[in-house]
Amino acid sequence: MASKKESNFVNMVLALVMVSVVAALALGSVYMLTKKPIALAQKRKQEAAIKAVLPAFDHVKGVKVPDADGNDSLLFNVATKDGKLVGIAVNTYTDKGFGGKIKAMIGFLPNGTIYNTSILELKETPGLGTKLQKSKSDFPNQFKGKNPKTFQLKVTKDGGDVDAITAATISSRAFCDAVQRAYDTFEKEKNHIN
Amino acid sequence: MLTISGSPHLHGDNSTKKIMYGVVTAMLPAMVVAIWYFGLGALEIIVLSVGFSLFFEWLIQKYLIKGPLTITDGSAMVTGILLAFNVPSNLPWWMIIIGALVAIGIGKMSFGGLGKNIFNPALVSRVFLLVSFPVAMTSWPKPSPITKTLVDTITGPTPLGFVKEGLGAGKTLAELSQHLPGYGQQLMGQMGGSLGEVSALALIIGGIYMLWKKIITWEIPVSVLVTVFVFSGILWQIDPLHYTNPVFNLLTGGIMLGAIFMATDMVTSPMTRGGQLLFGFGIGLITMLIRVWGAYPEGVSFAILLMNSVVPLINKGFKPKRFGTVKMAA
Amino acid sequence: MNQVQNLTKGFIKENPVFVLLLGMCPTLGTTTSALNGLGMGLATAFVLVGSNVVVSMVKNLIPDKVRIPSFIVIIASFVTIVELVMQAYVPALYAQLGLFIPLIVVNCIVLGRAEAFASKNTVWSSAIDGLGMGLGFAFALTVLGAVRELLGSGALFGIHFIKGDGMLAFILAPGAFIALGYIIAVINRLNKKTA
Amino acid sequence: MDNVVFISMLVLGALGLVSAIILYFVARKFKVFEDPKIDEVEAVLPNANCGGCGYPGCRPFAEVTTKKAKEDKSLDDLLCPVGGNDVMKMIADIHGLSIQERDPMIAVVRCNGTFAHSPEKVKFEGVTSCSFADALFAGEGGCQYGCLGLGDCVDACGFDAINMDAETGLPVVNDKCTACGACVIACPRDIIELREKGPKDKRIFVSCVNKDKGATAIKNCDVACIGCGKCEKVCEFDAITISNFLSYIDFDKCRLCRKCVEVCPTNSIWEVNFKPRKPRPEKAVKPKQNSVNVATATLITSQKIVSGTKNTERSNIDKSEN
Amino acid sequence: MGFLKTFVLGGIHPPENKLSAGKPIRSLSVPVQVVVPMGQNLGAPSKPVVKRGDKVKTGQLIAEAGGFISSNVHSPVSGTIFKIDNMMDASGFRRPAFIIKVEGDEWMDGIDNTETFVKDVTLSSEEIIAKVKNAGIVGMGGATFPTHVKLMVPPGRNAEYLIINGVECEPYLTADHQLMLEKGPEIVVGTKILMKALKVNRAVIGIENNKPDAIKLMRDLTAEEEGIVVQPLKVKYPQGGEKQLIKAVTNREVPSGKLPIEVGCVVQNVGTAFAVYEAVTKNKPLIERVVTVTGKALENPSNLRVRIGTPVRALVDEAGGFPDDTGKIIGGGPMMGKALATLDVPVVKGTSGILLQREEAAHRPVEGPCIRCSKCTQVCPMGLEPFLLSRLARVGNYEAAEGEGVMDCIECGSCQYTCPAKIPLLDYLRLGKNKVGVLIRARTKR
Amino acid sequence: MDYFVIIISAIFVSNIVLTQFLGICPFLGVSTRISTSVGMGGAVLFVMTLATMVTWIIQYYVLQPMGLIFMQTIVFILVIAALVQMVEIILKKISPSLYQALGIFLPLITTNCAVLGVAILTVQKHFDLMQGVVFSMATAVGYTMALVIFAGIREHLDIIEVPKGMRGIPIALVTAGVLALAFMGFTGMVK
Ligand SMILES: Cc1cc2nc3c(=O)[nH]c(=O)nc-3n(C[C@H](O)[C@H](O)[C@H](O)COP(=O)(O)O)c2cc1C
Ligand SMILES: Cc1cc2nc3c(=O)[nH]c(=O)nc-3n(C[C@H](O)[C@H](O)[C@H](O)COP(=O)(O)O)c2cc1C
Ligand SMILES: Cc1cc2nc3c(=O)[nH]c(=O)nc-3n(C[C@H](O)[C@H](O)[C@H](O)COP(=O)(O)O)c2cc1C
Ligand SMILES: Cc1cc2nc3c(=O)[nH]c(=O)nc-3n(C[C@H](O)[C@H](O)[C@H](O)CO)c2cc1C
Ligand code: SF4
Ligand code: SF4
Ligand code: SF4
Ligand code: SF4
Ligand code: FES
Repeated sequence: MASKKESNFVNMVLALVMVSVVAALALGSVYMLTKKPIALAQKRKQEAAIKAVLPAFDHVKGVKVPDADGNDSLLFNVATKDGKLVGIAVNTYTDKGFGGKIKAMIGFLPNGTIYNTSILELKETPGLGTKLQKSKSDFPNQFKGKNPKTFQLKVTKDGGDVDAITAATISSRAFCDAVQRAYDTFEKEKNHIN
Repeated sequence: MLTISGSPHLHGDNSTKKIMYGVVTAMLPAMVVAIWYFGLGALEIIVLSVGFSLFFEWLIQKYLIKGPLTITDGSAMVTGILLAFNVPSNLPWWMIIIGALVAIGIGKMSFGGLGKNIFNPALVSRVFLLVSFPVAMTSWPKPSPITKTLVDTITGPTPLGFVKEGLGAGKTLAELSQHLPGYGQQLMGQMGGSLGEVSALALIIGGIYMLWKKIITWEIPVSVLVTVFVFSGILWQIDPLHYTNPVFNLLTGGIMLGAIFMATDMVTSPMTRGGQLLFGFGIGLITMLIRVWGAYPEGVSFAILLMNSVVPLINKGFKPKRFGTVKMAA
Repeated sequence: MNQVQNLTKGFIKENPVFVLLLGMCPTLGTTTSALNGLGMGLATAFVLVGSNVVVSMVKNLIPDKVRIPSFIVIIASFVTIVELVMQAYVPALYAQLGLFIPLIVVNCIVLGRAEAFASKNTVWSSAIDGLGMGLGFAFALTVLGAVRELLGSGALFGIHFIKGDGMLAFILAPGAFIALGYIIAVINRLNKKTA
Repeated sequence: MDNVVFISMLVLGALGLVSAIILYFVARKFKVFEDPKIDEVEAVLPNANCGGCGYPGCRPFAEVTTKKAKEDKSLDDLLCPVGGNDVMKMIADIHGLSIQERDPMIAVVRCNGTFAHSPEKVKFEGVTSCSFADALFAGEGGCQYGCLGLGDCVDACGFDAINMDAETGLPVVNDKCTACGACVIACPRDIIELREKGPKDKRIFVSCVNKDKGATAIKNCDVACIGCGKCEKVCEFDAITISNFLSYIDFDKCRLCRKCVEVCPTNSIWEVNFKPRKPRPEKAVKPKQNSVNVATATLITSQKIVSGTKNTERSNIDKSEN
Repeated sequence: MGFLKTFVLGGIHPPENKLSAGKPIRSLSVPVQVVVPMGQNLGAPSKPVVKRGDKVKTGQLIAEAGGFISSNVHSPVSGTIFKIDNMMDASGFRRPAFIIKVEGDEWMDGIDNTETFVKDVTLSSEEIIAKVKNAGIVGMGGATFPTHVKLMVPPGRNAEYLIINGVECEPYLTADHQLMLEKGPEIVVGTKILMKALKVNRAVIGIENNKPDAIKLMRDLTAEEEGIVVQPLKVKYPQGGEKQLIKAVTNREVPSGKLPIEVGCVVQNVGTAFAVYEAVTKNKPLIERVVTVTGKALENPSNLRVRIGTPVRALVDEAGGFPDDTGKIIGGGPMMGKALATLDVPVVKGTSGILLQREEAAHRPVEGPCIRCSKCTQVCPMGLEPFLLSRLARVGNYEAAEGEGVMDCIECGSCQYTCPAKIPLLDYLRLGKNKVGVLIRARTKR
Repeated sequence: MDYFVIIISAIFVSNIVLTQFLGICPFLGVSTRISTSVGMGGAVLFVMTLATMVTWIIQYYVLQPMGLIFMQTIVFILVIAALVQMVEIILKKISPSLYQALGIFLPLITTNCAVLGVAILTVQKHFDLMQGVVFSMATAVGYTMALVIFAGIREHLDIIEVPKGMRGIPIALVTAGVLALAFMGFTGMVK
């Protein structure tokens, strides 16, 4: 076995620097290689989410708009088909979830009717709050085709029209809050778009 | 043949069995109330819980630990009854069996059985069930004396849950309080809740019995209740519209059950008076923190478990006063 | 030690999780389902093999005082590569595992093996060791994930056996500890019997 | 070369440089001198931390050896009994010294007061601790010197080398014994002694520590050494001395001739690991045969006591867990 | 009776069972042979001054103190030294003893063996101590500590109180009680002698409230005595423990690891006071004592005055014979006494009682797991945590046990008595004390 | 986010060990004695705070401007490793007893995911430097608290007879599980 290098100054510096440089070289290269696929994957994910909440479109444009309360901003994904507006997918959120922030995307048709919804991110309790997700329960389906103008975005307990998930009123309420935020902003901003 | 052993050659007549069956006796009033208000469902839960607690204890001792069998010492029975007291009376039967397994298996026998556990087994199980089956564990049947209805039980929230919900939805106490049971009802136990926790009166009777029999001492129950009373009293003074009054806080939820029967479990509470007072204070404080600011409407179980975990530390900090350690003023 | 033993010891006898008790955080944090556990396990295994090989190659060039920083840089490179690749090709899984992917760097087994094995052995046996340990780790995570998934949601690899949910506690933090505790108790017993 | 790759190399390289430099200077400034030999020695020690060497653990022993090697240039009165000569040699090699070889030792239990030989006269109730019982009373069999059978020695052993025989109520030592001496210290009655293992594990010793007069001793235990002196007389090598009515065989002088064994009227002298004697008719009828046999019927298994039959292979009564 | 004092920490109240209460003290006839052990005191054993075959008279010195903390031994009978040999003591160990064949009962000259009451003593402190020393008096309360050593107050310390221990808190035992009733005046004189020896002017006789007749009698007897008061005490075991008694009477706490003299107190048993009276006024050495022989199965529980060296069997015979279902013989009381291996052991200076337990009472109840009820802690008069100490001893963590104060344990057994789980706590504590003692000795040696 | 919320959240609601699963290995390894737990807690507090500060600076002044975010992991860990080694060397000199007590766990702070985890979380949560420091200190306090509570429990378990199979790590894990159950009571206190 070749003898080990001693811990003297030159050796230490040299070794660490060499290791770092080689590592950086490798990393940089992999980064360059995966840069495109990553971007692609992210784009695909975003598009998939939009596709899930809006009817068919061929072009999307992201617009940042101030929130209805004016203290935050939401991302509007304005979708058009053949240059004609098919709907807007609103990236919205709420802080009122059981486990904190819930991020969702709500697709509105130009008249304000909800086309579909999807959850982007949530920290709710598995088995309870996670039923907000389409794959886990029917809860989100009751929003389809409803226009918040007439559809009270509140759980029935609070006098609204939304049937809460059993034992997850808090999450249900929070989701309503997120939709409401999206709708309010949509109502306020829809005329400024395009 | 003569026997040789070290002194003392006399033994008192107190025994573990006596203590445990004393606790069972003390729980009888609350049991009667539970059956009175929640009917045979309550009885079924109690029987299942006790039966399976004993069964699992036997099973584990016999086949896993292979030690002496001690199911007759009464401690598993106490655990079983207290577990039953901590769940709604309409809990599906298989859940209570899981509960008994968790209480005895995880909460007690994993540590070696009676006297060795860190956490209160019944509460480990209750919290486990609450987290595992939140739906079943939070829908409480409305009590109706056994003479009235036996069949259709309507479910509804506990007073605490109702208040928390209401406050969360932006209502004030003035609006909510019309729908709450009166103090008399609260004392007797005519309200929603786990089957053994509803009647403060029955629990207090049990507590007095245990004090009289010297099974428990006053320090823990009193410090828990006083802390809750004072803490909620202060908040109530500040804003009576958003904080419930102290009497309401004492009579609803599991605080009586917890303070009298569960925090006092000698295995999982501190050994000295000072430690016990601190322990009780901690339970009261954490209970109120959770009730007021937490997501759960009720915090007694969590509070007791949390304080259980620091009991070893408390026992290190609070030692009895040793004879001859203080310089005396002649 | 022969190479076969080197490869298989990681499964039960010297299982990094069950016996050596290393890498507990990803073990507990990512095993909400069997699939997650497997994914995490494989990612770690890749890093283990890679770093073991490189460390054993350069072991004699590194002075003692900078041994740990150097090893860590090597490990971190592999982790970052995994990170980037997963982001690019399995973004969903990447999102699931979250913070724990970068944390492979600090997974005690990886550095542990680098220190304890690779820095003293040849490239070839280090590779085998890394593979064995890595697969053992993946195995452990899959087992734990399976147990938790089964108890917690009544499913295995996403296939539901019961309607509704299981005992949610097992999906949550407490269940992770408890399930692992009992699995280790069982493994201890098995090991004792065979020993 | 790509820009990003280049920058990353630059940044990481710089970082590596800075850390290395800082580390170097910190290391130099806060240097603690520790003889690397300590680590080396520790590495060859068994790491049983049993204290048999007389120091609190293996690391302290390593420190002591290193210090002694440096100052005295000798390791003579240091011994790790667990590692034995092999380990001591390795340690000596590390320091470039040589050592005296020492004969390997083993613990022997010098009492044969089994349930059969020293039947119980009173019943003891209380904690199973010899040191507690020793302070309380003389012993169930009435012998105040004999084994209490409560296993302090067993608990003290870190090598699983001593266990209680349920049938005799006496501890037996097996091959795992490293002569660390923990049981010797643990026994409140000084029954256990470290003796030379002997050539091919053969040894002869008096298995009794009773200092009572013969008449008194034999009342409580029928295999007691009664101090009759026959063994002393028969021994040609002056290996046997008798004091306080008790015979003791010096293992340095004993040549394993077995004469004493033959003459002892109470069979309190044991021979271990000897070939079976040639059958001698007169021996067979002598009651002594049976007393060793009965006494050691189970002991044989691990002490390899051979008396009359054959050199039984050690079928260790396993003190396995559970 | 006014305010009853007692100690503060812990304590229990086991059933008293004073079966032999009120039974007058009877003298047991001199046996045909006595066995007189050489070490009858705490401390060093004594050294023989006679040899085999010598003729001795009753009260003759046969062994003298073998060290500072040691005491003289006198022949309790007249006769011939038959043998000096190892003889079995109470715990079955063979220790050196004189075996004396009794021939008549001829007393040494100068000993006044009559019942005449001598009231006045004019000796000085030193003379008294010398007499006490010569008479071989040791504490009769059980610990058998040489009394003359206790009377020699170490320089720099100052005795303020003499406390006479008439507590007799052990269940069953009545020897001290009966002695107070029958020899009250003598005890008072003995107290005065002790006060003189210690140069104190205050003495307190502590008596538990379950002996109202003794309290009344002693009160009457001390009414005129300057400085002596009788203090009735609440019934609580182990009030007779000297630290507890001092606390009860004076509210002073003897610091941990220190002697009573630290707080200016000296405690003597009433039996000791009586022995001192006899030694000083009548030159009578300690050759006999009062022993309670009791037990539920005994026909006739008694208080007997016996010569040292009398076999226990003789006492039991006197009290009605040895019952068949006896499971345990206890030398002393049920809380602190030692179990005897046989009846064939002699009465020694420290034997305060012989208690026979029936077979069913002789065994320990089945031990269960500790339920951490803290009752043991509540009753420990020393403020210890027996459950913890016992666990530490069990797992062998003696250093920690030392830190938790195991050496302070006075072995009163209250904890074990009270434990609902029936854990042999005191066994473990003794084990712990044993091992910690070894540790401490090893430490001081270094 | 105000500091109070950060502190409560980091100590109780999202306790690093019991709910975030970070730093488990030393948590299990070091928590056998209260005294070592406190020592370890102190070491973690020190290293974690320092590391968070340094990595924060690197993140916002080096990596982000230069577009090297992908190198976050490697850079952070290098910095942490160097820091820990420095602490180790210094500690060995100034407090050998503490060094002895922490034994192999001091180098393992490097591989304590909690340290790297907190550094990354600080960036992920978009804390400013001061918040980051408060967050990391509170996290370390939460870590120490868990360690000390746990050490108390384990010292207690040491003197009782835990069944053979459960002795050691299994019972420690089960205890941690129940403790985590109890900590769920804090859920929702801080959103
Ligand atoms: C472990 C646990 C997790 C919970 N998670 C959620 C949740 O994610 N979302 C929710 O709305 N309620 C959750 N809850 C339930 C709430 O505490 C509360 O019981 C419920 O919101 C009250 O509502 P109900 O009127 O819907 O029954 C959870 C309860 C438990 C015990
Ligand atoms: C080593 C030792 C030295 C003692 N020295 C004195 C002393 O100098 N003066 C004294 O009054 N008592 C002394 N004592 C006696 C004790 O204070 C105590 O009275 C005696 O041990 C009997 O007490 P007990 O029956 O409560 O155990 C000594 C005791 C011991 C063990
Ligand atoms: C637990 C305990 C109980 C005792 N009970 C008595 C008692 O009841 N009466 C008594 O005279 N001595 C009792 N003693 C002995 C006293 O502590 C002390 O040794 C004695 O009173 C001193 O007097 P002496 O030297 O004259 O015997 C007891 C000791 C202990 C440790
Ligand atoms: C006053 C008292 C209260 C008790 N409370 C409980 C309890 O809350 N939960 C429980 O499982 N066991 C309880 N027990 C029973 C017993 O102590 C318990 O099973 C042990 O914790 C098991 O080791 C109690 C016992 C007593 C004497
Ligand atoms: S006489 Fe000898 S062999 Fe017999 S019990 Fe006593 S010491 Fe043991
Ligand atoms: S040899 Fe000694 S320690 Fe061993 S059992 Fe016998 S008396 Fe006890
Ligand atoms: S025996 Fe010792 S520990 Fe027990 S109560 Fe008495 S003094 Fe306390
Ligand atoms: S009295 Fe017994 S059961 Fe109670 S704490 Fe003490 S040892 Fe344990
Ligand atoms: S994996 Fe997190 S500390 Fe080991």
